[in-house]
Amino acid sequence: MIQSYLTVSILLFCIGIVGVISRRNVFTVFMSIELMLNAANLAFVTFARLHQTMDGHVLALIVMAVAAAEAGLALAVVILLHKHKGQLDTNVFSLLKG
Amino acid sequence: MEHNVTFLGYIPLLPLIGAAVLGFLHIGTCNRKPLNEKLYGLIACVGPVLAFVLALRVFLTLKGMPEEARYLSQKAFTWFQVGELDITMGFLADPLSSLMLVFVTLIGSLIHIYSIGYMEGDKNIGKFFAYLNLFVGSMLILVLGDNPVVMFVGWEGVGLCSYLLISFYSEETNNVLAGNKAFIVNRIGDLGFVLGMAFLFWAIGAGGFDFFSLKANAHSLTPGIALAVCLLLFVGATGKSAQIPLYVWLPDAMAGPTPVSALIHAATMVTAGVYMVARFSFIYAHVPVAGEIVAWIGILTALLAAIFAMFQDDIKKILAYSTVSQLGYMFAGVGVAAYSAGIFHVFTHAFFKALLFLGAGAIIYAMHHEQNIWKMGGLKNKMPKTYITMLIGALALAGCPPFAGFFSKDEILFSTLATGHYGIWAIGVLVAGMTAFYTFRMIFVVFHGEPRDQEAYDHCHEAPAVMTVPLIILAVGALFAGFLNLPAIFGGNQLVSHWLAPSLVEHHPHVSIFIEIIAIGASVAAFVVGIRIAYKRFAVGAEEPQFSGFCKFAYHKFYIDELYDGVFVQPYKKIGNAIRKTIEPSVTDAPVTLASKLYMVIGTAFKVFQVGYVRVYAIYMIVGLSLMSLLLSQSLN
Amino acid sequence: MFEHVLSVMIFLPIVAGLILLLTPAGKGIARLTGLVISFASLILGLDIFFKFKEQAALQFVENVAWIPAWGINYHLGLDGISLFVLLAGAILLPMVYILFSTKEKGYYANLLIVQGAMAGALCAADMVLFYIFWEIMLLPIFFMLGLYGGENRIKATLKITIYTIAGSLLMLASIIYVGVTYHAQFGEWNFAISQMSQLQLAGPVAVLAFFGFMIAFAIKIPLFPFHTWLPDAYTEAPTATTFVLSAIMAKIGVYAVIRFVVPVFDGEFARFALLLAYSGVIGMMYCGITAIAQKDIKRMLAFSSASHMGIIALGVFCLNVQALTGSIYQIVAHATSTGVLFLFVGIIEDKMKTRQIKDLGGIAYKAPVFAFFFAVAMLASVGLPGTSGFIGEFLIILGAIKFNVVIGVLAGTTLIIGVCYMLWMFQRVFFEKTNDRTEGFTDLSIKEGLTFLPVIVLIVVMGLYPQPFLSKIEPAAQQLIASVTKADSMQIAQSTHAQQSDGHTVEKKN
Amino acid sequence: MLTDGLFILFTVFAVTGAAGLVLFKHPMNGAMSFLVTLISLAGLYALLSAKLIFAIQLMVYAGAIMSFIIFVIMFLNIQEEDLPIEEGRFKYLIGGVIIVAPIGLFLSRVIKSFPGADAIITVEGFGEIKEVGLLLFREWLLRFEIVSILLLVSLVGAVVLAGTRRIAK
Repeated sequence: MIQSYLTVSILLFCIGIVGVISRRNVFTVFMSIELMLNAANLAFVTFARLHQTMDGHVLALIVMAVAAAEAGLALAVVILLHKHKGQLDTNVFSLLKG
Repeated sequence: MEHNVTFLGYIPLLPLIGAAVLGFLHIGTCNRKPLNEKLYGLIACVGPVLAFVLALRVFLTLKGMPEEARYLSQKAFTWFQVGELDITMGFLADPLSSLMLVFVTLIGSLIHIYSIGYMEGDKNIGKFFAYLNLFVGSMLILVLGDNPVVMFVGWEGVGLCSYLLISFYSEETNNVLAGNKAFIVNRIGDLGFVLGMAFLFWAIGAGGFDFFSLKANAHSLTPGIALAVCLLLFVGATGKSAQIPLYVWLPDAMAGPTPVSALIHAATMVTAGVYMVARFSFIYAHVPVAGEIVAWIGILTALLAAIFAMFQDDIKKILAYSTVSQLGYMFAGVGVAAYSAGIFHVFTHAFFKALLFLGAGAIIYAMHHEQNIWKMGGLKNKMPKTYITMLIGALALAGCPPFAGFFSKDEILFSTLATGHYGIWAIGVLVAGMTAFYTFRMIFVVFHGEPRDQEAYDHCHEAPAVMTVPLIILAVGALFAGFLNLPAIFGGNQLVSHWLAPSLVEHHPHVSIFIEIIAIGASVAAFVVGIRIAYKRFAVGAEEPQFSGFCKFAYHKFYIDELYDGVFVQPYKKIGNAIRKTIEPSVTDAPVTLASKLYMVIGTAFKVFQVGYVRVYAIYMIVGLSLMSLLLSQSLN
Repeated sequence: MFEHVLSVMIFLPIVAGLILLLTPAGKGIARLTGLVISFASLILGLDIFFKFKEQAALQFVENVAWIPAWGINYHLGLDGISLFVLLAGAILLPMVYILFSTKEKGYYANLLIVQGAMAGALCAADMVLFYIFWEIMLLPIFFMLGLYGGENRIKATLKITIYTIAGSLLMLASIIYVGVTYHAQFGEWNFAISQMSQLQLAGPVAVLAFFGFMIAFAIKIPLFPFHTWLPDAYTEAPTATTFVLSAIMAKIGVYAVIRFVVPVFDGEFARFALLLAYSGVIGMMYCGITAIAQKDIKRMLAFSSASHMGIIALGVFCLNVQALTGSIYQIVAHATSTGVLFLFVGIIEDKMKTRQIKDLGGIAYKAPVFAFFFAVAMLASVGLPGTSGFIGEFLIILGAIKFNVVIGVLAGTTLIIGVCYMLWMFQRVFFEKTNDRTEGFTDLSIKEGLTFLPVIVLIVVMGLYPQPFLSKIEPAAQQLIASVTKADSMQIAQSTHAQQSDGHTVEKKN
Repeated sequence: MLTDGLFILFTVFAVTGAAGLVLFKHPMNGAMSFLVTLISLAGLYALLSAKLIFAIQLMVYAGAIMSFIIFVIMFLNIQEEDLPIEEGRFKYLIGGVIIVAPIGLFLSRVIKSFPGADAIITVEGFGEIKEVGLLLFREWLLRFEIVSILLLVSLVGAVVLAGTRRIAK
């Protein structure tokens, strides 16, 4: 049972990674990250069940709070970038180029 | 008799104190109100004169001692002592050094007095006298040193003074260059001296490094080391005493004031090399080969310098080359182990050469710093005292009996003949003729004939008494000094040789009186021939000749200065410049430059990965994670 | 007086320097602080000198456990070798504060820190402690060079940084190797230098560690071919920094070779002595020849300094007591003569706003006192008898002849090479005719004259009466040589049947 | 058996929704598809007896955060032509899958070492609000407070970033 839940978690996580690295749409990338966070949450809750402690639940809560904070900031950034460039393509933003 | 005395140290110390006092006075006042010149002259004379008095005391004390125990010594303090090396600041007066002592202080004092007149009106007179006093002090340390290292202090000290005095008129670049040349060439010789000392020390120095201990241990030197020591020390002597190949600095050294040329570059400092070889006679006596080399280099220098002297037209240069030539004689003498003959020639030469230089100085002074003999002429009427004294000096130099130079030079030539060095003797006789020729060429051109520059002639006048009195004293010396060592054939008993005998290791060969007569006859003949040619060519109305062929070659001193410049000086500078311009920036800097280049290359290589897309960075990360996973899966089983 | 005198000498300047840096003190206060503290150090240094006994052992020892788990101690002590380097610094540094009165606060503060760190490096008797002071010593140099240097200061700073850091890391690795080996052989951690001589070091790693130390110190000295940072750094650095670098810090490199490499790696040292000696003597000749072509006085003096350092280092490599004693004596002699020469050049630069030789001339007529002092220092630097330079050079040449005749003869050429560039420079700067620029040269003021006078007097006194100094150096030198020759003879005994052709072992004549 | 059935159901929905998120071109469609995943995950939490998390997942994640995202997407009024041109989207996706596959395989192999049996709940009130709350405010208090500061910071950050123009005026 635990293995099945963890497998689901891995599956979602990997899909999240694929989304992050192969898509160029800012929103899709952002939501893929959220997906990875959720996969992690699922793992936390599963382990909480395995170990019979509720620390995993608390961690999941904290992750959600962080996700909320991240969503707030990230969307602000997206709005800003959209205002500047009028684009949602991650390839437009290459300020880190060496 | 007590050997340890306490007054030896004062002999060099007095002039040194004089130098310090003069130096401080000069530095303190030269850019403000200068002090009275006479005051400087007075202070300057105190040191050498007192030293002369002390030197006489030393001489007399030694004379009162039994012949075999004639020495005085003073160990002032331990100078430095490291391991087996133990150097005492000590002074030694034995017959050899006492003889040097007396004439150095005597001639030094006379030249100080003369300089009061000669340097009149020079605003740097204080500096001049300070240097001159410093020189006398250093020379006395050289003479009195009881071990080679103390001797070396004086040795270098006189070199320094020589440098300072040659470049005395330092506003002229050439004068300073001449001073540099003298110091650097002397330093090359000093390297030989230092190395010689080092070899000597490691061979026999552990038993004490003063001359007494060295003399006692000299027998344990191996021939190879002894030869090396002799030759290295002789390199030092060639530097100081202007022998082949290091003679080039002495003619240039005439850039200094004339009293300096007389004192340092004729009478005292340049003879230090001869003194040193005589001092180390206990080693040279063991290695005849070294003596041969010394003698041959000496006589060849004598020949070369005599050739140059015949074609010079600067009065001081003529005398300078003549000095080199006479020094060559002295080395020929000490080379054939006739140390007392060499030292005796040092002694007489000091008188007549100082006399000639001072006479030349008086002429230059009278002619307003004109040194070209072809601008002079007929001066004997205007400057009779100078003429007479210089004539005495010239006769002594040329080897006219019974003047001083005749006896000493003859003694050397006789020794070469007696020891079987016929080649050296033949060259020596030839050089004697040439000496007579160039000396009287100078005398005739300067004093006889018609004035060549009427205006200068009219303004010319006899030098003041302060200059002529030393000339007269020296002339007396040049006349009679020779009798001190009158050989047996003339009824004398060789006072000087006997006096010096305890200090030297020499053997007087017994030869027939016939050989002695040959030697004397040849010398006299050479003198007569030389003076006759000079009289014919230059006595009346000679004009400045134009040289060609060999004469031109000799007039340009065989281009040896140019050769040295081209072979040593210029390449040295070129190497330095090459290093500065190419090797430093491109070769030795290479490690640093390469290190920075390497970082740049690596950086540029990694720059390719910095595309700037966050997604690509994520891909890098994931690829890395993926590879790690692959790796870890291997180990999971 | 009191037993922690060395700690006071180390930390008084460091703490004062740090306080100056951290507080908004003005220039004047900074200079005054520096002056007072450097004078205090001088008095302490003289006190130490007079109380110092003529023995080989460490004196004024302080030993407190610092990191016991690793056997690292706060261990200080002085012997005849370090005493003189310490003393040279204590005597020379107050001059800087007197002469240069208008510099920034950081200039004085950094100078104080470097003074304390140098004292620390000299007194440290524990390798790790030494390493720490060694590194601290470099920091203020970087700042002073980078902040207050000349036009190309950044390049020079970068160069010195790359070089010294590379050297330091090699040394750290070697220190760790030595510590680990000690642990392996004796079962406890210890970094005290006095214990290290018991180590039996052999094999390729020991050789590597030996070269780790040697390269670190060769960079600092600097030995040919590690000298390339020197001309740039010496030329670009402000006068006081050049002064500190040339007069004291370079000497700490030689001192470190004597203190660390010789006792610990006695076998390796004896094996490679000939190679190192060649490096020293070639460096001497190379830098001497390069010096003659320089157009900038300071750069010329930089090469001259490198040239002399080559001969000083040679003295250490010759493995006999004359050369080693001469080397240590020459350290002090060279510190006074070259240090003062750099200060003189600083004065010329301040007054004339140029260091180019061709722009100068005839200074001797305008400033006789200055010219006289300069001449004395210059003559000491070329080793004229009667000045301090002669004793050291003579002893080194004497020792070098014993060590190896070729080396000895080559070392002797320093007599010639030195005068060539010095006299030529002296001629062009002090003699010849004055020009518009030097026409306005003013002589030393009374204050400056009095500042230099003690050092000039010291130069002459050290030349005429060196025995009080030598007798303090000699016991330590004897002890070191005894330890090396013992190792050497052991090595020879081992290699009698194995290999006779090990040409690096010392050629002995006695 | 009911739980197994529900598990399979939720899993299928969750994975399909996630795949939809990655595959849909328009972010709006992706967001809707992601919403499905979130709700399915809530179901999975419920199956794991995490009652509080179940509730919060539904309310905060699926409710608040997702509606916020959708609101922003709609606010920007994204047209078809505003979207980035992703010609080789599927090629990239396949490449991504290939890169990620080793990670997944590795993790799944790790999982195999965990006990496969159903973990029976022995703790009283496992996953209840009260128990989780007690844990949160006793042992995790400090970290909880730090998270609150984080939220505050992000709030300020968002205002500063997105509201620049208005403040400038």
